[in-house]
Amino acid sequence: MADSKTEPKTLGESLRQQGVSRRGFLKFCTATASMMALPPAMVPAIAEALEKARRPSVIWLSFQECTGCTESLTRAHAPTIENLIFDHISLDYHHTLQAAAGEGAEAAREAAMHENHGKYIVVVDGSIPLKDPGFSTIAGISNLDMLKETVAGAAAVIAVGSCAAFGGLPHASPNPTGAVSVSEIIKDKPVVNVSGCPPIPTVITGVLAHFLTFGGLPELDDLGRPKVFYGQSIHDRCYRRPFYDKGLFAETFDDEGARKGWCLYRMGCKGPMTYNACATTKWNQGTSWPVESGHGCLGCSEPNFWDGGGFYNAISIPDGDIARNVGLGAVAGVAVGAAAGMLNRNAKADAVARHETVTVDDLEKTS
Amino acid sequence: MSSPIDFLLWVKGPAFDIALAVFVIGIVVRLLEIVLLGRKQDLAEPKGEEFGPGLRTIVTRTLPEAGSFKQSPFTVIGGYIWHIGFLICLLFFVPHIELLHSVLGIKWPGLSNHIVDAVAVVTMATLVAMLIDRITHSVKRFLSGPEDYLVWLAAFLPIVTGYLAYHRVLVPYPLVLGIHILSIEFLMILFPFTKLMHTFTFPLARWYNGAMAGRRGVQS
Amino acid sequence: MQKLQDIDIRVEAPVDQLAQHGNAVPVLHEILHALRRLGETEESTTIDLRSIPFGPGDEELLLDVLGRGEVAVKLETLGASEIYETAYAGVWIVDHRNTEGERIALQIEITRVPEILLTQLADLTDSISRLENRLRTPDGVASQSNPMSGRRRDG
Amino acid sequence: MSKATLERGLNALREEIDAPVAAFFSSCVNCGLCAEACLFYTETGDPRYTPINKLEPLRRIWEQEFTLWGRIKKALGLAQPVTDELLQEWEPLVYDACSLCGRCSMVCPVGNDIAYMIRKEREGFVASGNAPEGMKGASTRAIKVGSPMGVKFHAVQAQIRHIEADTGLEVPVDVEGADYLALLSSMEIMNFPEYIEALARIFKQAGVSWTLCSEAFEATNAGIQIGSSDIAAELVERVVKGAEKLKVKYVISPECGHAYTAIRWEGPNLIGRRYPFKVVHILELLDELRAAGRLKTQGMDEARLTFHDPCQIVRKGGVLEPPRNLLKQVAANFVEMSDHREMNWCCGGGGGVSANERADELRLKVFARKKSQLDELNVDKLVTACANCRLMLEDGLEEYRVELPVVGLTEMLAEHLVEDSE
Repeated sequence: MADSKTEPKTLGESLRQQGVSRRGFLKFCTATASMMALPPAMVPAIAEALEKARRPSVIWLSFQECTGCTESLTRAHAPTIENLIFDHISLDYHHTLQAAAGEGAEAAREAAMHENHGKYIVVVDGSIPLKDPGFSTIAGISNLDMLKETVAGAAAVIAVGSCAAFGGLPHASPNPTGAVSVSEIIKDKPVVNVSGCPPIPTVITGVLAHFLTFGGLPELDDLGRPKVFYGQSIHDRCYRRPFYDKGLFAETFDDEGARKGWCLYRMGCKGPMTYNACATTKWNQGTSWPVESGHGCLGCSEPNFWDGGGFYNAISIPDGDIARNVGLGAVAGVAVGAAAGMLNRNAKADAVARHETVTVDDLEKTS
Repeated sequence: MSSPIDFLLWVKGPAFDIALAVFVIGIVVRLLEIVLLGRKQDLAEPKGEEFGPGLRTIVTRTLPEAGSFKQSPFTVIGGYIWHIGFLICLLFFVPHIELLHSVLGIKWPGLSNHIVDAVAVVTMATLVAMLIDRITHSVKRFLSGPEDYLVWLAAFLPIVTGYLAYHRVLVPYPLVLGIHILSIEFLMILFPFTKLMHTFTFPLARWYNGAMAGRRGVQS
Repeated sequence: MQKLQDIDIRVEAPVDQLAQHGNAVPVLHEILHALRRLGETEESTTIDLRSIPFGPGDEELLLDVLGRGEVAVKLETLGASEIYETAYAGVWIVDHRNTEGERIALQIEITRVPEILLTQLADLTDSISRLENRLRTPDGVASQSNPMSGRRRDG
Repeated sequence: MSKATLERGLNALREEIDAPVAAFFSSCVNCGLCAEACLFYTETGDPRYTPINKLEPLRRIWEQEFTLWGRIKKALGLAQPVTDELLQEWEPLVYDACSLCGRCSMVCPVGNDIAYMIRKEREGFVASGNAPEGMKGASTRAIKVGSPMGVKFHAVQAQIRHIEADTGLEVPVDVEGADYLALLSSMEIMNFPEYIEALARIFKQAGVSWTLCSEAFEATNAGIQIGSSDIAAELVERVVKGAEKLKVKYVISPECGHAYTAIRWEGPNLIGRRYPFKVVHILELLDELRAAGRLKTQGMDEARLTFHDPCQIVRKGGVLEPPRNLLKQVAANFVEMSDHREMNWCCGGGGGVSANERADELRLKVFARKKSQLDELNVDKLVTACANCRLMLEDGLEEYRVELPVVGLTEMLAEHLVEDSE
């Protein structure tokens, strides 16, 4: 953990102190721009901003989560450019990563909140149970209380992962813990949702980099996600899209279409309704991503993806058991139809019974 | 939370179940209402068969009578184009095949999306032309009531929204896909209560027509 | 049981057949337009390949088509970067890696010389002051140590 | 004495709803194609004459009382009721502007038999007192006098005497055990007695055992036209009784369209039982005789001529080929009209229109259709097989100042008959 007691330096100073040349700094800025999905022409502006950027204090809160988001971010190995960003934030509290435990850890959190009041960033992973505060507590403090207390003095909140952003798996039907997302609780602070299960690591760091670079939050979509990463759907950026347009689909995992790398729509790919950067950023240092490895997108960065129908059902298929419902409907229809039919037959029989023979003497109307 | 995804899930979930229930129950009720009314036994000595000519009329009425075609080529051709176009979009767009496969357990080859896309454009244009014709043609305008225009809308919306969804024109996609499915649910719910029912009753009507004529020795 | 690295990884089709996703071609067209602009107005263009949705083989095809030209430069700062001119003069590949050798940016620059190769003003100022310092110290010139090694950062 | 009331009319409409009616109304999409098949529309351009529109009162009863959804709408006050005003407004559409020709039923893309429903709808109009005066009069005369034109049997006898005197042939009357009972239409008796003579000559040559019946000579049925099954049944019953009394094997429907529909198709259903005899149309019988070589003719009519298909006999009766077969035997230059057989155009006077003076003007206007059909052909003679059509054709041609002789087919055959031995 960085020492928050010393006067925070700017990023430029810090790098120079470590012997990084200006050329190295430019390389860093180029990589940062690329990571933030900003055009290369922005590099000079980024360089200027990062030069003066100061280390913000970050408090990371983990609630009902699986630590997958932290895993995604830190991964297993050594320094990357993302870690360089991390070196230049002051991660003052993260109960998975920090050395301190128990009261010491909580004291660090309170100290960071106190010293950086109004300026620190709160990163949250995991959803918050509302049904019973006892479902998830840290140091005896319920998730809800800790969130409210910690966010009160924050500049902004970054909800990392689909649990924090939208409720995620804990929120999946029947949602036994009454799990909710951060944005359902925090209404008076800017909340950025970095969804995904887990989110792409560079997207997490990209948002932090943006805060670091521009001192504010990036432009968000309707779901509170940064548009630069979530502005386009998987489908729109998918290299297999031409196969979709041509009507060439894989139908099983081992058919010709699968081998030829055709579109996975029919195998339940949720790419058309999923907004994320996987198709361009890819995973594991650009090695591959789900569709490239032959499996459809699960739609993990969208709300309620867990309840959005089977992973292997095409998007066009409604969720209910259609065949069964049609059967039930037909039975009900036969019952109601038979009743209606009887009603009609009675009406007609009644009319026939009331028939008065028409003779030529009653062709004129009653006057 | 009410995000486009929630809307889509609602449309694909409870809303679809409701629409499907109304659709299935409604159609079965309507068909039973018709069939159970029955018809009197015909005591006149028949000159021909009922069954065969009835079946034949079901088929032959698919082709227009020569005079009608000459008098109203637009109604006939327009009717063909949009019905066939609608069916192509419904039955040969791969996502639809996937849906039907999940219900029927059978599937068939789909068409390239570019072809379906072109068909959808032609279908929409034809429907618009047919609406204009309905508004301007003296007989059609005279006959048409609110229901006719409602039914037109119900047939038009799924194609337009499907077109928008395919082209991902309204963002976000879950919203436009949800609207597309909703428009189909609208169509399904209207079905039993409107003349959309002709989809299911026309074989009955044609059969009765053909059978009654067939009995008199005429192929209608 | 087999070890992971024992699993035979087969490429089922040669590169030119793999690249059936067609995303390299538009980039090549973009490069052509950028080259024309460079020739006419001296305007440089940078294409960030991270934002291009490449399928398997696309990137390989693109780099294969561009080939390698006369100049190749190795940059050693915050990890090794390779910068080389392709067989098409004026088209440069800038391949940034971190200290682990993982790619952190891959860009195509259509320019005379990529900006990052030019000596930066700050580094120039730094050079002047360091050389001045060294010359001011009597035994500085004779010292074995390379001052650059002190500037390297590992970690 | 009872009177026609709206309630009786509505009740009559309810009685008429059956599965075909429900299927037809469920299927209509207001495409308007039936309009183009109806000469009342094509010759006037008045959209009110669109066939399906003529069924609005019946459609409302079906929707409001025979569909679940319609019942709900009605309960919620969302339905437009069938009122006496509505029936009054629709009466001219149903009686003056529909000849029950059934051409619309042939073109409807969803297969609606519109004529079938108009026939049913008229039941409600009669029972509610909304029938045209001319047809009320014809019905009353048919029931009370025995013929819609007020013809009594002594008029027939007078014609018989005339024929017997002219030709020396016998016209059998009330011969028990004869094979065939020939019926006549009033129009033949009054306007075209040649038909009776033709029958006598042909049957004599062919050796057909036949008779007329003094108590059941009238084939027309005003009840069918006005649309009252009760009245129609009474008229059919007369024929059936006469035929049963004389123990004939066959009843011959004459050259009259609706008479064939009445006695052949509706009759058994009207009286609720099957006949102990068969009904044949005169053209069917003649064609049978021709096929058996019993109808010997000589010479060919060289005139360029065409045949007007009477709707009820051809399209609605299934007598399609006999007139052609018979014509080929005596006509050298027979040409078909542009729309013929089951797609023929009506003369404009069927379905009781001819008995409805109020409709005369409209009927003559829509005759333009037949005239244009004839204009295309440039014929010298027009043959038909329905006395009513014949009268309407003559009337129409006169109105349009066209000189064209109209003859009955039976009569034409008789002219070419080989007289065996005088």
